[in-house]
Amino acid sequence: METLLAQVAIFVVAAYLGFELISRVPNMLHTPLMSATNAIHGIVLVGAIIVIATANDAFTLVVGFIAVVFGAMNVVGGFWVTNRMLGMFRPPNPRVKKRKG
Amino acid sequence: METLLAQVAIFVVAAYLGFELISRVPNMLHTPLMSATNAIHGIVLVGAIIVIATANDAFTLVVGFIAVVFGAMNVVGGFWVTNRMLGMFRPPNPRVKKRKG
Amino acid sequence: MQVLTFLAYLVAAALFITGIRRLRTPETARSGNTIAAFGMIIALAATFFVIDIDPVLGLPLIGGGILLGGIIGAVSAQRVPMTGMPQLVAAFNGVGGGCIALVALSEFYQGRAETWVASTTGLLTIIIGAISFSGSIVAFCKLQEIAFTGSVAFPLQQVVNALIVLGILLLSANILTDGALAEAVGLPVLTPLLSLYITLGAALVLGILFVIPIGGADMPIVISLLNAFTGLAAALSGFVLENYALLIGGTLVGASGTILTRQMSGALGRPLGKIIFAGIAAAGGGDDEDDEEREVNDVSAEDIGSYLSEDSEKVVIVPGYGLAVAQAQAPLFELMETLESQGKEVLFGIHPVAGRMPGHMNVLLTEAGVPYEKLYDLEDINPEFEDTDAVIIVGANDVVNPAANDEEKDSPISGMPILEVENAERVIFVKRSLSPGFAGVDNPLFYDMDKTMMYFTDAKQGLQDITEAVKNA
Amino acid sequence: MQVLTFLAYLVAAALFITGIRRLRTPETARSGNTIAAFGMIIALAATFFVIDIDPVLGLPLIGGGILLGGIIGAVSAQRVPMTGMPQLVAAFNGVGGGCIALVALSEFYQGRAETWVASTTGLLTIIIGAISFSGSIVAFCKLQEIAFTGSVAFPLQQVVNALIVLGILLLSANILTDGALAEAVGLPVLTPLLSLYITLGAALVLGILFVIPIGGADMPIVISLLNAFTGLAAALSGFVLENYALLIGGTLVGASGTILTRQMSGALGRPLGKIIFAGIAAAGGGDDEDDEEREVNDVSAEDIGSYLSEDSEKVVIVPGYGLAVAQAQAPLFELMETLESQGKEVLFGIHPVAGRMPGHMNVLLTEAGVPYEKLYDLEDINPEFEDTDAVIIVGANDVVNPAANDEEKDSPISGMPILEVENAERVIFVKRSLSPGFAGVDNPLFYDMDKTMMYFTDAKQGLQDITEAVKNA
Ligand SMILES: NC(=O)c1ccc[n+]([C@@H]2O[C@H](COP(=O)([O-])OP(=O)(O)OC[C@H]3O[C@@H](n4cnc5c(N)ncnc54)[C@H](OP(=O)(O)O)[C@@H]3O)[C@@H](O)[C@H]2O)c1
Ligand SMILES: NC(=O)c1ccc[n+]([C@@H]2O[C@H](COP(=O)([O-])OP(=O)(O)OC[C@H]3O[C@@H](n4cnc5c(N)ncnc54)[C@H](OP(=O)(O)O)[C@@H]3O)[C@@H](O)[C@H]2O)c1
Repeated sequence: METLLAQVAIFVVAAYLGFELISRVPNMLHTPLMSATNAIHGIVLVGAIIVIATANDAFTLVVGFIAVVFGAMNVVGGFWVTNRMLGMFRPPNPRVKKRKG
Repeated sequence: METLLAQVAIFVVAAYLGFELISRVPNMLHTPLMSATNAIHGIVLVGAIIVIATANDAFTLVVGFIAVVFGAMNVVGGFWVTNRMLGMFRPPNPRVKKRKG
Repeated sequence: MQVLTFLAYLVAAALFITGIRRLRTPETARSGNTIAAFGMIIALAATFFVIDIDPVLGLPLIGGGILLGGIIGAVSAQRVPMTGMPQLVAAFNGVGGGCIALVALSEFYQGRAETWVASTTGLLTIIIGAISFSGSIVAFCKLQEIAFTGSVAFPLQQVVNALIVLGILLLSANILTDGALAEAVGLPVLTPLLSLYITLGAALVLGILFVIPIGGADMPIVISLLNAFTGLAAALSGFVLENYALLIGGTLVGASGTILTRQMSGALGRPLGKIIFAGIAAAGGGDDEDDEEREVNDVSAEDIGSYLSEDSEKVVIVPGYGLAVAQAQAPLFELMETLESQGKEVLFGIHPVAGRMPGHMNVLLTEAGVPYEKLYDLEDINPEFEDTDAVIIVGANDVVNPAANDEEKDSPISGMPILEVENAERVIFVKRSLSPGFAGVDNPLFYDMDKTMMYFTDAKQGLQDITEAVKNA
Repeated sequence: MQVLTFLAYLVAAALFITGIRRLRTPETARSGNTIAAFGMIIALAATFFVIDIDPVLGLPLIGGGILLGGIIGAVSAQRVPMTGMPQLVAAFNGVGGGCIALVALSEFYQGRAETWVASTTGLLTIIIGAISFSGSIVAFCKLQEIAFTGSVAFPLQQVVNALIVLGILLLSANILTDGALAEAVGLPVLTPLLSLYITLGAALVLGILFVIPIGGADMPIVISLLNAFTGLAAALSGFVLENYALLIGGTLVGASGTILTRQMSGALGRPLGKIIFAGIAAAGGGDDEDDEEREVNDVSAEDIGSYLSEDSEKVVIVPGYGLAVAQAQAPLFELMETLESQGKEVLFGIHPVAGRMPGHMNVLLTEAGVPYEKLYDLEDINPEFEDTDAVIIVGANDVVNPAANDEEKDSPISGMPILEVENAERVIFVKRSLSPGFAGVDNPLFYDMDKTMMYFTDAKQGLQDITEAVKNA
């Protein structure tokens, strides 16, 4: 019970943190942001691995295997494509953006 | 033990959140910020109250009493003076600040 | 040992946070992504230290699964054209949701969801994960134009949805009461596990029905919303598995999806509920042609070329959805270079919802070679129009439509903040016809004979012709 | 019940967060403070629900203590002049630290610090809280000029400090081993509890010795650092008491103090370590007068008045520490009004470390009536100087000293970002003499006969005279 309450507290604080973090990402980077956060929820791959490791019947093994494949797709593909996108965001020449606001 | 670990996690996430929050407060408001956060750590008054409530000897009662006085000073004075300061920050006439940056 | 794994997961979470922090500037963004990926590796490595894997069956299954999934993911990530980004994100989001649902399912199947907390959150995880899975797959099919294109509606849709939700609630109650509910109403055949499978199926159907009536152009919002769902489901499974990397990471993703969804519907000037539930209503509307043949200032590439070359110093380019459809980024880049070689100042005005998903236009243009410091967003470009000689609007309409500011009329884009191109000296539209954009609202600027030049053509060909004309002028 | 209290504390923490969020703009800041105070009330109310208070002894003690402390706090908060803010913050920070230390002390005394986690964090809380208490009180005395003014040094200070730290470490080890250490070295009289009291005393002495060598002008940094300490101690006691409002609130305060300390030492261009440990070294230095009688453009109030009135359109005022000392905010406001009534544009350039604590100058000027949208910070004012006709620098030197940018010389302000007043048409100094400011670095601008006007006077009287002169010009 106490752990659960602590987890709820983590959830609340992390939610606030998430809002602060995301609201500072400029519109220009919203597509990479979406695909990077998308990759982050692939962390559930950890859970899928544990499913296989603790499985003791064929059904669970099959479910676990599909879950691992899905999770790995999500993680690897997500970070990969984000990296590809952000690779394009290098300024060809080191100019500094000046605006009059 | 598990609760402790969860608390460590809360501490870490809250520290990140704190840095995000504070770094967005403009210099103009740093004095009120300092006195407001100062008031917030007066939340330890809660602990001081519990000390008196669970005390069973004179020494603890005395220690608890001093702690309660200190804590109450911190909380009441801190929020009060912050409120007083911020009360001055009202624009006398609703002009919008325009800058050329 | 337990402390070490805990620390590893906490470090992973901290790296996710640091990674997202670095997404604030284009300079640091790429390293941020790398840092987050590094956090993922730490979390995975820590997991391998705490579990006992059966070397005969478990190890090959895990290794093979990661390899298979990883290869599929990497290959599609490497091959996808930048215009196909929305469907790729949808697909990855879908498999992520599926993974979460399956993990929670096996928790139940193995009887590890014992406490009420574990069973409730587990059940919620299955339902949300399944909706996210099937919804994302439908979104993928729509965007890839495999199936369900346009807004697919059928009668009594709302009623059907409500019935499914009711069914899920009843079945959930049965699961959480360990089958007592079914027995009480004389249906002992409905065991908790069977109820679980039916719930899973119902959630999958619900995800499909939720997305099919929504039109393709609104898919980005749907994907972002489903992204928030998946993040939430991941956070929930963090509760069950007592894994802080999952809990914190999932929450961050949930917050991210929520904010992006909100910002998008804000930039569209429409509340979220209207977007989702208006899908069906909107399907009927479409193009109500009320043609009264109004006159426009129809020009040729040569006219534009000579105006740009001779009479303008500062040019702003506003790209829209049509640019992406026509794949005209490269010709646009060439036009920019040509203009700059003639000493003109060229800027780009990027509306938050220009393109097919938020920020997408920036990715497309940087891919074509436009330096990102030329990409100005709404607030930064609007003050620039005043001393701009020519605005070239390529395949866009809604994002520059002054009708959005018309307080008298109540149109789908009312209240949406727009790029105020009408403040510039001259406005040049490059599009195929007078047809309005996604929102179906006619643009009064089209008919401004003094200010506006209309060049009717496909964006790709048109931009090439304009570039030629500028060179020859 | 447990869940309800938990939720109440969590809501309190959320309100603290929301409150700090709203400190981002002057418009929302006041409501933010109210929200945070409301969170405090919720936390206190929740506490009363979970404890059993002895109505004879406990209730009056608690009620009386809160009343007494509250009244002292409220009265001093209401009475303090805005220039006395630094010492008030120091005092409140001190009592907060003391409260934390006492709470942790009684945990030990009542034998509730049983696990190693509880005893370690409890001990740490006592030490940090005590340092924060005595250090803040010394800072208060310095600022209020009750005692320890200037930099108080004594021989072998560093050695003494090191010995005290060593003693605290040994005693702590004894406490955590439950007296085994003392017994092993044949000192059984040193019981854990006795060791605890000695530790407390040693920490108090350490706090005093830490702060007394640091000069009054560096006190804001010390206060901010001690604020971070107190926040950390509060967070630690949140661990022991398993109270999430304390844990989260304390962490936020700790982060706040850390950031402000870092920003201040950044704005001063000096690393934190140098500020703290250079206290002793700096004490010797002081004013090394190397007077070679250089010529300056010494002017009268009338000269300034006629220049302002006749030859300037845009005036920037740069207030510094001397303005606060001279209590000249009201005359400054009057000068602003007079200039504005003559159609001039008047702005204020506020350096981050102008005044006696960060952001303090803003509070002082808004109190005097200056609307906050006229207060420009470093980055915003620097581009304004180019078309400024006159900069009036009142009681400031370091923050406008171009010597900070001189890469050849290594002065205490080297690298500190300054207000680039030398870009303006004319620079007017209002101060009592040619003496440099806190950093003791001479200002080359003083001797610029063409650009600079020096008006030697007390800030208050001088500003009044200038206002008169402007009116009569
Ligand atoms: N980005 C997002 O995240 C997002 C999300 C949800 C909804 N939306 C919606 O998408 C719309 C985006 O606005 P927008 O101004 O970029 O686009 P728009 O208003 O939908 O206009 C697109 C224009 O492109 C033209 N076009 C299409 N194919 C073309 C081609 N091959 N060559 C030249 N022109 C072509 C079309 O006109 P012709 O047929 O005459 O050529 C059309 O007027 C907004 O209404 C927004 O609400 C965006
Ligand atoms: N704000 C903070 O948070 C903070 C923290 C730590 C350190 N500091 C330090 O404080 C300094 C602040 O710089 P600053 O430019 O504001 O001040 P400053 O450089 O210390 O100069 C203050 C000037 O005020 C003049 N002055 C004193 N009393 C006066 C009176 N009654 N009437 C008129 N003038 C008077 C003094 O000159 P005369 O004697 O000739 O009149 C002196 O030159 C910086 O060096 C900074 O490092 C600030």
